[in-house]
Amino acid sequence: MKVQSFELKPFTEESLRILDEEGRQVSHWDHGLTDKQIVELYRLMWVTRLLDERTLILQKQGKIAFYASSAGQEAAQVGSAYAMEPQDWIYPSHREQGVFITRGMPLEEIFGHFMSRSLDPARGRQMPGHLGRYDLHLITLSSPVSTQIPQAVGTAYASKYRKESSVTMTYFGDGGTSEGAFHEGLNFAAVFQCPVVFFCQNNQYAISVPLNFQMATKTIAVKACAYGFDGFRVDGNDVLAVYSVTHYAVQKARSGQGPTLIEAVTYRYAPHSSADDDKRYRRPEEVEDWQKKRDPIKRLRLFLIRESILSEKSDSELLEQLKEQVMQAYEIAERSPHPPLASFLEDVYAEEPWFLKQEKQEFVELYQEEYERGEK
Amino acid sequence: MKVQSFELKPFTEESLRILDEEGRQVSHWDHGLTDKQIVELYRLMWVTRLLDERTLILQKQGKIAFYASSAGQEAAQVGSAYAMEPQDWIYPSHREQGVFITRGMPLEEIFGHFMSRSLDPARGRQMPGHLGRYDLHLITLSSPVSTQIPQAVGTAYASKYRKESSVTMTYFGDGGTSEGAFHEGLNFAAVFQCPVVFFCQNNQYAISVPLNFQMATKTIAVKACAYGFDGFRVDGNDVLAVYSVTHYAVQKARSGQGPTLIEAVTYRYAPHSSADDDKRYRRPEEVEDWQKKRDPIKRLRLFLIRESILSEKSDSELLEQLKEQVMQAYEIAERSPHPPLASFLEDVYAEEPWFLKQEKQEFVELYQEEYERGEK
Amino acid sequence: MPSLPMVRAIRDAIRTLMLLDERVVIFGEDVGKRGGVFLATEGLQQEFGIERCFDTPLAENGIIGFAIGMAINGLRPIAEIQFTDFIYPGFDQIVSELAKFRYRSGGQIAVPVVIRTPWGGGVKGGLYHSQANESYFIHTAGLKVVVPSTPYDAKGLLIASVQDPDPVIFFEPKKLYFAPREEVPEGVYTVPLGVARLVREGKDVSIITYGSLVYVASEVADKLYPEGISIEILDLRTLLPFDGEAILASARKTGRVIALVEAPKFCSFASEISAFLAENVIEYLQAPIKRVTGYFTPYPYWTDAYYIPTLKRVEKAVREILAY
Amino acid sequence: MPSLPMVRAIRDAIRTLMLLDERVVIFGEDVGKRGGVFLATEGLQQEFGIERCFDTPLAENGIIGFAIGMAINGLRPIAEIQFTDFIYPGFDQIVSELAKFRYRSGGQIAVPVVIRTPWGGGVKGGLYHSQANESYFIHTAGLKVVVPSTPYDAKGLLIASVQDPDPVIFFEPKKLYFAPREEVPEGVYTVPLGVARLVREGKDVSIITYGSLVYVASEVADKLYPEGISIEILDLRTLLPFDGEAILASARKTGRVIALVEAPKFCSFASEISAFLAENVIEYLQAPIKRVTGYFTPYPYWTDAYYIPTLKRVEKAVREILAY
Ligand SMILES: Cc1ncc(C[n+]2csc(CCOP(=O)(O)OP(=O)(O)O)c2C)c(N)n1
Ligand SMILES: Cc1ncc(C[n+]2csc(CCOP(=O)(O)OP(=O)(O)O)c2C)c(N)n1
Ligand SMILES: [Mg+2]
Ligand SMILES: [Mg+2]
Repeated sequence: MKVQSFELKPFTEESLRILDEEGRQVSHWDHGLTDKQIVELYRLMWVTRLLDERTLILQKQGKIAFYASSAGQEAAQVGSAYAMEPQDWIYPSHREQGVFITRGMPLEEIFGHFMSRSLDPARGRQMPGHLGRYDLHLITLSSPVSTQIPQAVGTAYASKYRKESSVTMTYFGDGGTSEGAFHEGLNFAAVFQCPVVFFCQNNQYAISVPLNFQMATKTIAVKACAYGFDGFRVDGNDVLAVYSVTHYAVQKARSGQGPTLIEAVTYRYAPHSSADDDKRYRRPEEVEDWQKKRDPIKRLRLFLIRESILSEKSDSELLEQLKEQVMQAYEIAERSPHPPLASFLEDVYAEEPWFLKQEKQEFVELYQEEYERGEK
Repeated sequence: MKVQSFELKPFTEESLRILDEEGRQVSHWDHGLTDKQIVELYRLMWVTRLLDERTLILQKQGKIAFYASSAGQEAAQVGSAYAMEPQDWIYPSHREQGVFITRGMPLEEIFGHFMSRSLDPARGRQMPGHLGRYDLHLITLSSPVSTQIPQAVGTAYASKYRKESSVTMTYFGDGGTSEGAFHEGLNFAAVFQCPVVFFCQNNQYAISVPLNFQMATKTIAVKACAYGFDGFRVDGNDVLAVYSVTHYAVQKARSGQGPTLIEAVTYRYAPHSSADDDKRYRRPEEVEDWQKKRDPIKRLRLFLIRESILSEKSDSELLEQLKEQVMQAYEIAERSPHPPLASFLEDVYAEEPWFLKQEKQEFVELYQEEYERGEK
Repeated sequence: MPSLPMVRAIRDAIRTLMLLDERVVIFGEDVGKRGGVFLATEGLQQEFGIERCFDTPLAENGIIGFAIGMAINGLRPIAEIQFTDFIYPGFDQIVSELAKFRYRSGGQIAVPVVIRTPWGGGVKGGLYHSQANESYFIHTAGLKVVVPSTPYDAKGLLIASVQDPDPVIFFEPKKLYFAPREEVPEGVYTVPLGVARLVREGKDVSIITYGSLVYVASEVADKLYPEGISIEILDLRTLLPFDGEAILASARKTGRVIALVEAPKFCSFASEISAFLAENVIEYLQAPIKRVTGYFTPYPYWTDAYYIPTLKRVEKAVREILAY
Repeated sequence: MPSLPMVRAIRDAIRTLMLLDERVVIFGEDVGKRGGVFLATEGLQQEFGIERCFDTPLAENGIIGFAIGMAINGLRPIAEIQFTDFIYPGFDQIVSELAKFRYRSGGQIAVPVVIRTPWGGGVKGGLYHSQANESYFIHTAGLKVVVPSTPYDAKGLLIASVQDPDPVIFFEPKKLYFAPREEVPEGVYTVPLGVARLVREGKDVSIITYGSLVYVASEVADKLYPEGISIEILDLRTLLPFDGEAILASARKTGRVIALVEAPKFCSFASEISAFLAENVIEYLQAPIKRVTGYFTPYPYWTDAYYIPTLKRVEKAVREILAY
């Protein structure tokens, strides 16, 4: 796909799409993906879905204490993350399993994180879902919504400052657009013309709050107007469209043409998190409707089969293989130890100051037994 | 002026105007003002200017420690404030002398405030310029930029909640639009359809920072796009245009049709405040240009004389009279005492808690002498 | 009298206030249809209408600023912040505005806003669903700060807070939301702000605390009682203005004090209690004033159970100051 | 060696750092062309270019978040907040992000950001240009907090802060910006973080303080010296991590301590000093630990001169604890 030849209209109310719900190609943009790459997108979406399904089971079994599901949003996550190069920086939000998987974070680390094992790069410090791998340019997220947005802009500025070509992408939800940090971040990006892409997964709800109680605009993309750059609305369940629009925005940023806002219209199937009860605010039929009629994986599958890129048989083989892979990763994580107990007293500073040394010493003395258990 | 018959176009790059720089009427909107009212606008602008001139002198004499001048912005301030009813609520920003004067705050109180006299309704607590009179629905401002914006929306919500017809107006500068609070406030107003008007005086600078380092949009008005309501750009040095647009927005809010953003394009003549040195960031010629060619008072004066609404003679009589009035107000303030010294230990809570009683007692014991002096 | 857990007592307080006074409104993220993530406002939107109980956009500066503006225009807003860990985007509105309006206006403008927010650890919430950040607010002149530890107190203190003319930050120890239960009278009653509750009389050691640690202190007292160690426990309930007299009286009596809080130590309210005693009754003190606090780290997820003071740590502190 | 006031020493530190290290950039409101409202960055945009010294939009959350993102991507950003009173819109970025990145990433991600900001009272700045709000940051694990009191220290501490691997909140006592002057070496040198400065040895009373109150303490010491009252003064310089050993040593020596700060009392750093002593060296104390602090009000405008501790108040405190 060449940036120049690609004609996208910003600020439309309709979502850009390549595939319709039945996986039929309805527009002819040159996304530039090979069949192999499209199958790879399909695989990544399935891995994300299967990880999600396994995690929800583990959560119900009490093996994972908390989980925010990404089911339904795979196309938005995988399609966008796939449009980046390894050197590009990613600031994810709180349900971006598909982004971590696409960028190459090993599944056993993800499970290790969910279960606070030593495999967790963050040493069990955070609630499940708060992943990060600095060496993969995946910035460890926090819970507060939208704080990552101005940070992503600063990271993009630093790349530009050093005249590197890397681009920064930051993820957030529809809810995240209401925070002041969203506004400040987008405005900074515009003023400093930073190579950054703002990727909003509009899944219709901020926990229980539907869009019309969050904002009075018809789209989220239109908000880019307030900063002087383009906003695009894309069907977030069409992985080819998501990839194409994101790739365009990434290349635009890379070539020095500044920031873009992307709104990917999608839906989450599960409650907000394992602590939520979505029946209190949405009808099960609404959820079913999205699951049955607009599922992103099903849609790509229909396309792949119709276009004979994938056979029914190799599809089911693939699925079996992926299930096995996910299960194995889980088992590796399960068998691995927790971090040392007293390690929660580390990493506050680069070097432990006197008071943390004291606190750690007191802790170790008092909890020596547990500590030793933890060491094993 | 009837709201319905008034046709305004939102989101234009050009500023709406009625009078050009020479005071010639260039558009024929029915602003509905009588000649007497137009003269009243003229008078209020002059009072604001004269108060400002006097205060700058006092500041240089060391009688006032700090001052943020409103010179150059009188049309924006007076024209907008004049479009409100007494029951309407006003959340001013930090250089709104014209707003306070238009709403009817006595000049001696304003001077009393500048000099921390007992005439100051805020008892000398704040730096000059941080005025307020709750009974006049003028909400005492603070220094932090844009905090008043979501507050104004809450006040508007309360009016709507009680089914009262009052409208709330909040003032801020171009700089204030960069804060997250601006975004959050405007979005709340849109979601709850509050009767509120957002009045931005775009005077081209946030202290030293020019517009193009603050934002990448061509106008400020366009930012209303991001919230789903209209934004108007008006020549802020044309008091008739400012009045008209504001009156439209106020009536629109009053009739339940929600919020509006107004950008009044204007200029401040003086440095940001008495602590600033504007030669570090703008050319004196730029300032002169605005002063000579686009002064809001001169413009209305030319109009009044040309239209024979005011004679040269009554104009100079008016001016003399206003000078006298300003001087008298200053003298009243000058002669009035400071608040009691220890009163700075009051009004933290409705009732003094034990620790403030203790602190006050200790203070009084230690500073009895001064205290008694202060009491006089 | 119904037996309720704290979160239901809080809901009952809000409902009672709304029945009583049209000026009372409640709002925040997920407060409306969902009834709040902990169900503290369950059913209130249905009962009182969407104008009085509603969802807001996800924006804490907006929520608190909005509440301030309402209070200035005659309402009695209760703003819910979903977790106190998410109060910081609204910190400016609290510190610069809410706390200072009365003062800066020379007493003209009162801002009777109540900010309710789930607070404290012990629920495996990690860094951002566990904080005990009361110190930031206690350091802020113009605010009142409340932390109940029982359902009865929660209702009575919340009613008192909403009826108070000053802004109140009302911290709800979420660890206590669903247990224990307690009989809570129906209708209106208040527990006055600024008055501590003597949980247990004792003569050897005073433990001064609040929130869920009241129960840890009680466990320690129970455990050590058979050894003849008599522990006095003071539940402060209001942290600003705190009940200075009650603190001093207890310290004078026992001469040995532990200030017990969930927060990290430096500049915590444990430091305040200690400094207050060292300034006023040092002559009565027979041992160092011990602070037992959270560690000076962010709040960890996996080791949640070890972060806030445990029975073991408090017991050790008691023994140390007794052995002093 | 040039004799400089503090604000020029700070400018010199920034310039020295920028000459030394391409990764150092500085930005904030009015920092570029204007050179900062106090001229701490005067001429730096001309010298180093607009990419390294620049104005930002008026948005503190944005400024601090932006700085964090830069540090994560290898720069050494210095963010100026125009007055510490305006830091609150960015408080979330500081407390939730800056302070917690290293911890929450398991040590993967360092965020060496320095936030410089004019701090403290005594310049008739009223509620919002006078605050001494260090306590909010000292209570926040993961941050370092610095307050210099001399031009020499300001430069050395600022260089140490920018070279430190952890985030530092660097408070600049604006009352001291233009006087006194002091000889400040050219080029690079550091004053280590975490080490107090013994301003004056004494044996009767210790005054533990920082910022502009170091000078008030010195005046009191001078005034009482002829009466044979010997006052020791400790300038903490770094408040987090503070120099615990130095504080304890002084208290052990004199047995009489005054903790002197500009901030309102409750949960202030004066409370921390006092509690730290009451916990560790109570057996050495011969008198109550006095806190002399700002009043528990917002900072008033007209009575500016009375708000932060005066010579008179400190003198009174010294006499009281000596008479104890
Ligand atoms: C500052 C802040 N306020 C509140 C919360 C609690 N919270 C967590 S996720 C969430 C909703 C987020 O909605 P959205 O941005 O649409 O993302 P989604 O969960 O739908 O993916 C809320 C309110 C938070 N994490 N941070
Ligand atoms: C939150 C905050 N940050 C910084 C400041 C310092 N400050 C005072 S006024 C000002 C510029 C405001 O510019 P603008 O909004 O355009 O209003 P103007 O002064 O031009 O009328 C700044 C940066 C402040 N008052 N509040
Ligand atoms: Mg959402
Ligand atoms: Mg301006």
